[in-house]
Amino acid sequence: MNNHYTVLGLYKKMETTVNATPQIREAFNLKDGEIEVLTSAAYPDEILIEDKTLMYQVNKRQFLFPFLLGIVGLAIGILLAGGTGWIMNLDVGGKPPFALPPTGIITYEFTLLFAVIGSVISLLIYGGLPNWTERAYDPDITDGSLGILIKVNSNEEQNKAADMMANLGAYKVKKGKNDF
Amino acid sequence: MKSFNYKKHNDYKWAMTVDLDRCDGCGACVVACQAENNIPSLGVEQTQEGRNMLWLRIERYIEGSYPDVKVRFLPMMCQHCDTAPCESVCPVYATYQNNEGLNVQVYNRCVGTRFCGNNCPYSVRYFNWYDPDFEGKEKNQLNPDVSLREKGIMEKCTFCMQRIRRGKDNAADEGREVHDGDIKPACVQTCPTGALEFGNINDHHSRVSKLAHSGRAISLFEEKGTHPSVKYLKGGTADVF
Amino acid sequence: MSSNNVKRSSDAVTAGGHGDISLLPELEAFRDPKSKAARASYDDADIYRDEKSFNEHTLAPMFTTSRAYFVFVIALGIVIANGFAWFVAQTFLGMGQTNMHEPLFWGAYIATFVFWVGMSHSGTIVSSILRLSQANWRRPILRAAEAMTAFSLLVAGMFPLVHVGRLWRVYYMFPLPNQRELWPNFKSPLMWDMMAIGIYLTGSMTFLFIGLLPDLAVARDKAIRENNWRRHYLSFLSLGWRGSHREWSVYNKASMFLAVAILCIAPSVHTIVSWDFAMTMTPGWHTTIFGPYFVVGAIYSGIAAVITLMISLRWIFKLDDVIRTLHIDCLAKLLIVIAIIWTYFYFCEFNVVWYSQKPEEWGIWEWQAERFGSFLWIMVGGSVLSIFLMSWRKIRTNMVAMFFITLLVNVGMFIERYLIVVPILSHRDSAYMWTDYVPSVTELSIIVGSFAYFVLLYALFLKLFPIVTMADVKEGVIVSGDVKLGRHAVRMQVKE
Amino acid sequence: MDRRSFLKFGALAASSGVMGACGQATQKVIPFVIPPEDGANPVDGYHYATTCRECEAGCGVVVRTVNGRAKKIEGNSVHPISNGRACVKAQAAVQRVYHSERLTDPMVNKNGKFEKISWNDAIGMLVEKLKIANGKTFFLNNGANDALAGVVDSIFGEKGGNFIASNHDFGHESLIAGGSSLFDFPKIQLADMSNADFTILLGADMNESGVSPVYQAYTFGQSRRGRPSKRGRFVYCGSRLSPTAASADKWLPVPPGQLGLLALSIAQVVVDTVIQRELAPSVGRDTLMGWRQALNSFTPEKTYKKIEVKADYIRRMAAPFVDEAPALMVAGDGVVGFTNGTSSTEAIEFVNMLSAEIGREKTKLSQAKTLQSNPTLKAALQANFGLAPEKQSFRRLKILTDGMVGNEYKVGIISHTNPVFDTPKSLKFKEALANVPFKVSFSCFMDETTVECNLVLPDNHWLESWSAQLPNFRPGVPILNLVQPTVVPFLNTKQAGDVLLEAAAKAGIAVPAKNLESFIGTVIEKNRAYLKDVPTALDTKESWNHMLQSGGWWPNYNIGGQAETPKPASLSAVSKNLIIEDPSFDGDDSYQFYLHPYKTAHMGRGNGANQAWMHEAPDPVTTLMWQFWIEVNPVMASTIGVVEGDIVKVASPYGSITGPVFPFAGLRPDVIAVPVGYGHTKYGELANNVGSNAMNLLGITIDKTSGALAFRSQKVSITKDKGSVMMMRNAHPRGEYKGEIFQL
Repeated sequence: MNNHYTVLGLYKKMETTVNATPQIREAFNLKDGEIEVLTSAAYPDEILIEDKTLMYQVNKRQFLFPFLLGIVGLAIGILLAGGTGWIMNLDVGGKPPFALPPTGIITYEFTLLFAVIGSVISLLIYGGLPNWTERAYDPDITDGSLGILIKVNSNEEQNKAADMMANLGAYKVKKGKNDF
Repeated sequence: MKSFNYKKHNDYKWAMTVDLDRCDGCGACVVACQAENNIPSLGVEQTQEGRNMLWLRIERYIEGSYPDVKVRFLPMMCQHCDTAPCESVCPVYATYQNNEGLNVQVYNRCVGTRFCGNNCPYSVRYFNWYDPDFEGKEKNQLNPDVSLREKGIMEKCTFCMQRIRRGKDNAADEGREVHDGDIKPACVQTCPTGALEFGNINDHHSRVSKLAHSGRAISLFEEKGTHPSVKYLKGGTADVF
Repeated sequence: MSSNNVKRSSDAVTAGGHGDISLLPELEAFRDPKSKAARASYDDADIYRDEKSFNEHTLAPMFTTSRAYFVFVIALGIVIANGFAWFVAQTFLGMGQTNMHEPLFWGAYIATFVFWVGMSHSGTIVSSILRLSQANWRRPILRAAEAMTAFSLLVAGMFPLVHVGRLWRVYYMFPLPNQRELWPNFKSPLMWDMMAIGIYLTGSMTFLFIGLLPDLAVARDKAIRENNWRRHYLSFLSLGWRGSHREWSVYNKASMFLAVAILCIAPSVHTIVSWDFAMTMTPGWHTTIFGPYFVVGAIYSGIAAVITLMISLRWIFKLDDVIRTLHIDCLAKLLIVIAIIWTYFYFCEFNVVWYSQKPEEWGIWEWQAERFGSFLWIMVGGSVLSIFLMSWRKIRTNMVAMFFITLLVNVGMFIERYLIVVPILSHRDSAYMWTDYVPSVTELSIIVGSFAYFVLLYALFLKLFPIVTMADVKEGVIVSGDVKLGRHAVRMQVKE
Repeated sequence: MDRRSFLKFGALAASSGVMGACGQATQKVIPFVIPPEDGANPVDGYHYATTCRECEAGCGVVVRTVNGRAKKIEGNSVHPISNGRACVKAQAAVQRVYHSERLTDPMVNKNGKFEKISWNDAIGMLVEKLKIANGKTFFLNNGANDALAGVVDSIFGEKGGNFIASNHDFGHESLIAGGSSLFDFPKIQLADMSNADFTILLGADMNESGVSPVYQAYTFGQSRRGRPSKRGRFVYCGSRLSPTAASADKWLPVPPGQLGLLALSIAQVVVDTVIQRELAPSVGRDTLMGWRQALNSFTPEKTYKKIEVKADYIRRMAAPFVDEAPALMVAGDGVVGFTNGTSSTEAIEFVNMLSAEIGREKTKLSQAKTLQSNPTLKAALQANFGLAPEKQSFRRLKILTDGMVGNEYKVGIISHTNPVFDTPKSLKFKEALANVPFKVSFSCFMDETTVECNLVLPDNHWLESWSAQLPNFRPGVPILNLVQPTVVPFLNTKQAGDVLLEAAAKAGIAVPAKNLESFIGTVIEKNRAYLKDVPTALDTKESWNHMLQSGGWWPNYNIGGQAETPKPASLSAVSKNLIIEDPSFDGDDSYQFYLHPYKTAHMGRGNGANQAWMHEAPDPVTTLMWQFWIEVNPVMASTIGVVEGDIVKVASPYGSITGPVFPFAGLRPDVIAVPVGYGHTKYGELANNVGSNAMNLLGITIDKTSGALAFRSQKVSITKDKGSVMMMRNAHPRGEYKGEIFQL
């Protein structure tokens, strides 16, 4: 695996950041996924950075997991409530072995359970979480700073990028290696 | 009767009739039941709490006031409903309908949610609030045919299932069907006035079948649609005066 | 090395952004005093300081612990230990330690169970509805409400275990593949109930956790900076959250979806709890209204509990500037609506029975009125009174009044649950078996213990996790701004 | 793990979870809840026929024993008395065998402390005392006519100052005396209601505390619904609505002691109608006219003041005796509990006899099936097993007590009876007993009387004993009940009869046999010729076994046969004595209420008080459990100012009792009903200190004709006392009025 170098520039104003990102992106020809904006709060999509991959692929695929697992839950619900009742044909209160209402209830619950699990899984997978390794980061971000994090391939590019970020208003620039 | 006819046809369907006109409330059946089924005595403290463990109890109702007062007795035991409300609510299949029309309680499976007791309109299900207390010599009396129930599980009248099994075994040994009157639960066996009858209601010649199809037969809480196996024979209204 | 760009942007009048004059009142309070004096010339440092001090302030309840807190926790621990001791005794001696008896098989335990399940409906429902409807005032209170959901469900889930006769056989109810030749009966409402509560607990725990994620990162950073012991679990639980735009985007989508899912689960849960009763043929329980009635009742008691809790938090942790009267006011308005619906349902239930006068059903009301008359009045009167009182803004914004009103509502709702379980079971079809019931010391101790348990869980949560939804507050700051409309600058919010 | 493999794994886990659990469900899961049909049943054990000795009704029972332990008692279906049924006492008898408080060893009383001794020492002591006593011995039993009584009779007899008495149910003497004026055999009249269309129960609480509850309940059931298309109707007259009264169609609250008058009033109407319609020619017109003359003063209008039953009602009650006979009148405790008990019983038997005469004419008899009577055999058996009726009256118990006070006895033998507890305190039996230097008690349990004795000899329970018993059955019909040990005694106990025979032999007294078993065998062998149904081909041993198998011997059924015919001489005798004096009551005007002590089916006279089942089974009428109560009419209760559970004090000149009040609508306002058998002090854990003993209130009022204790002749006062208790009811106080929910 190739080594890569990271630069994290911290900004204090949204405008500065928004101004800086396209310039940096252009300068180093960064693809989606090679530049991140770190913030302490959720900004509406596409406000800070244009990320087509995220918009048109990830956010769409994200719902695949809840959907698929929902179907799995549906099947499990039917099997559990209906199927086992059918196999275990004990007469209880004159209820039929495959009783629709109870099966419906259990199926509903299981579908939702699996959908919930699916959405968490998709959050983890597409959000790249969990990742407990040492990564380029600065605690200032949670205190309100905005960070622009980029991934470049060489040391020279890294230095260049750091200078550029400082020029574009970063009050702090951090350099790192293999910690995107 | 049933909306789903998935049950196979059975030779036996056990039923009981209670002749309210004959019952004099003497309580012999109550004690016979306790003796046969290893039902523990709860003692004073538990009775004070309002508990009791009478699989068969004689309900007593008062009508009117002095001097035109009437006291009625109503022996109440598990009605062994065809569509028993208690069965479907059990989360662990601890109670179910067997193929002879009995509402069976499986002690081993019971976890003690007591839901069945809440759904029994006849309130004939009983709970073991404590472990049964059979001390020392009293153990000698315990019926080996009937298991003891530990604390935390529900129990109720079984129609003396052990006697039904023995009756069927004996009949099978002799290579015949069970005759009417072969099998008598302890209460039916002992009833001095003959108010209780037991038998196979599928056999149209059995006494219980005839009584159950007589004009006097009623089911308790018929409107609830539980289809009990116990039929009550209405008391006559006497025109003495 | 500030560039032209920076200058240019500060001149621009745009909606949103940290850098603009318009800050939500949430953050206004945390301005540096110096900069407050020189309001006209904000610079970057000021904004930085604002959010930092906001973080400091809202994390203060978590990171600073007074002696009183320990005393309080120990006191709670004693109450819980007392309840637990009675519970152990009950398990070993038998359910006879309670005062339940035939045919009153369910008693105060189940009433409390329903109460706690009801409480759990506040948090997630309120939070998902508000999240989905993007109500701006929701932001600071979500966490407190969601945590309440999770903990009251944990407490509620304890009660079936306390209630069953054979605790050591309770795994018979789980659909686990086994060699014991056992399988649960899914036709039983209890199974539905168990499934629903289990799933709701999973769901609301997930919801709580996902909601926590960004704030965990904030707390983590603070803990690491201060070398606080909390950094260990916080770094683990925050899953390496960096706040990248991709994380935020995926996170927002996922939490929206979760909000929808939870909103689907929550009403079904309390409906199913109501079906534990309504599926039986016991008169008084066997009614179709029970499903919605329980759900509304749950939300009713839940919102009231949220308000009680908010006011307590405000007082105890001096969070007046985060949880403001605005929030209590808004919640109270919601509470009025729910209270009216609940009262309406209650009236429906009563009126139907009263008019038909079916003896087995009307008998229960008479029985209730005779034996639990004062309870009935506290319940109904409390509800009507609270609607009446809360119609005044003065009362809605009076924290003391609201504290007691919402407490009264929840006392009433506890009574309601008790009256659903006890009078009906003590007045069964078979009149011979009518009975009376008063909870025993065991039952009361365990129930009191459960309240202490809830408070303890909450108290521990406060010290381990951020209680204010900081990320949401910050988001609110971002997406809103003043727009000049004629002579006034009006605060607007961007909605997606 | 990538996404695809995760999904795969998830699906696999889920499906295997479902399938693994219930793949072979029908084979595996269901067997767990449905026991296999061919599974082994536990052993059935052995079934022995014997006779229940819990009371003296003599019901044949079958005992199921498994591994040498008695498990269950059931009615013997071939026995003419039990007809395969059993009462609550019989059902609970097993609990007495395996009672944790049963006496295990012989004990000697050393200054109030009981010390265990060996049987040898115990019998030695008894022998020594019997030698010293030399004829100054008394024997007291519970009124049983059994082999033990026979043995005692033949050992001690009435020679040299020996005295035999019995402490049996109060009032039976009057039933015997009343019946004996009509029949040859002085035995309690037992009504067979099987075929009766109309029955008037006069204070007859036959189904719970009658002479033979099982038999009478059986005939009650037969009358009610045992016959196709006919329903027997019942009217109960008496002060209290007992369970029997509750199962009757109508309850008429008649003042205490006036039931005989009611019978005569009905008789007057019946005789009048008979003469008008010229029925019953077999009696003879002269006799009829004589009766009419004698009954002239008992027209319904004249008796109304005393019996408080409308003339109209009397006429309607009389009508079935003429029109629809068989009709029947049954006397019970409510009749014999008063000083006019004997004459009232006579009046009742007179009406029955009259009804039988009319019925005979219409070929309708009150008895459906009868046993063939054999007076000779009956007399022979009576001579050997049992005491002469004259030895069994309360008057005799009084004489015994007086004798004890007069130091007439050196040795007292008390067998299975507890007079210290269940006779009126004013008899002062306990104090009298202290004058006897040496007392022996044969008992299974420690009780108030046994505690007073010097030597306690634990008896076998009847399930472990040999005996033969003559039941209280219809006059002239011999029934010999055999009691055989169904289980081997598991405690260090010995049978009372054997011990007495051994001791008497050692003391040099002539004994009829070596032990009880051989005594019974000898008597049966002597009367072998009469025992027609035992095949003659059988030898002694075989016939003995034959009888043991069926539980005894009784004559064949004679289906549809004749009822016992009263002697014509008796009829005229009755006609001359148709006078019923007013009952006299004990207690002056300050005592305003009539005390109505009654036996419940469960407690009996107090024997049941140490049995958990007896306490646990709710009392039929009050549904109270584990508790004593005092019944008061609700109107009276509110007058006194008490509600259910309040403690009241009931006082008589002889003593007072306290207990919680139970307002009961089925009670006359001037009557206070108290169950007997409560208030034990030394009868074990369950019995002690439960309630108060109604016997504390009773004075000694005796029916002069029969010598019976008029146990309902006491007047008492009632006052509110301090405090109240929780009533352990089975029925809810409000729910019990909601019986209409069942739409019966």
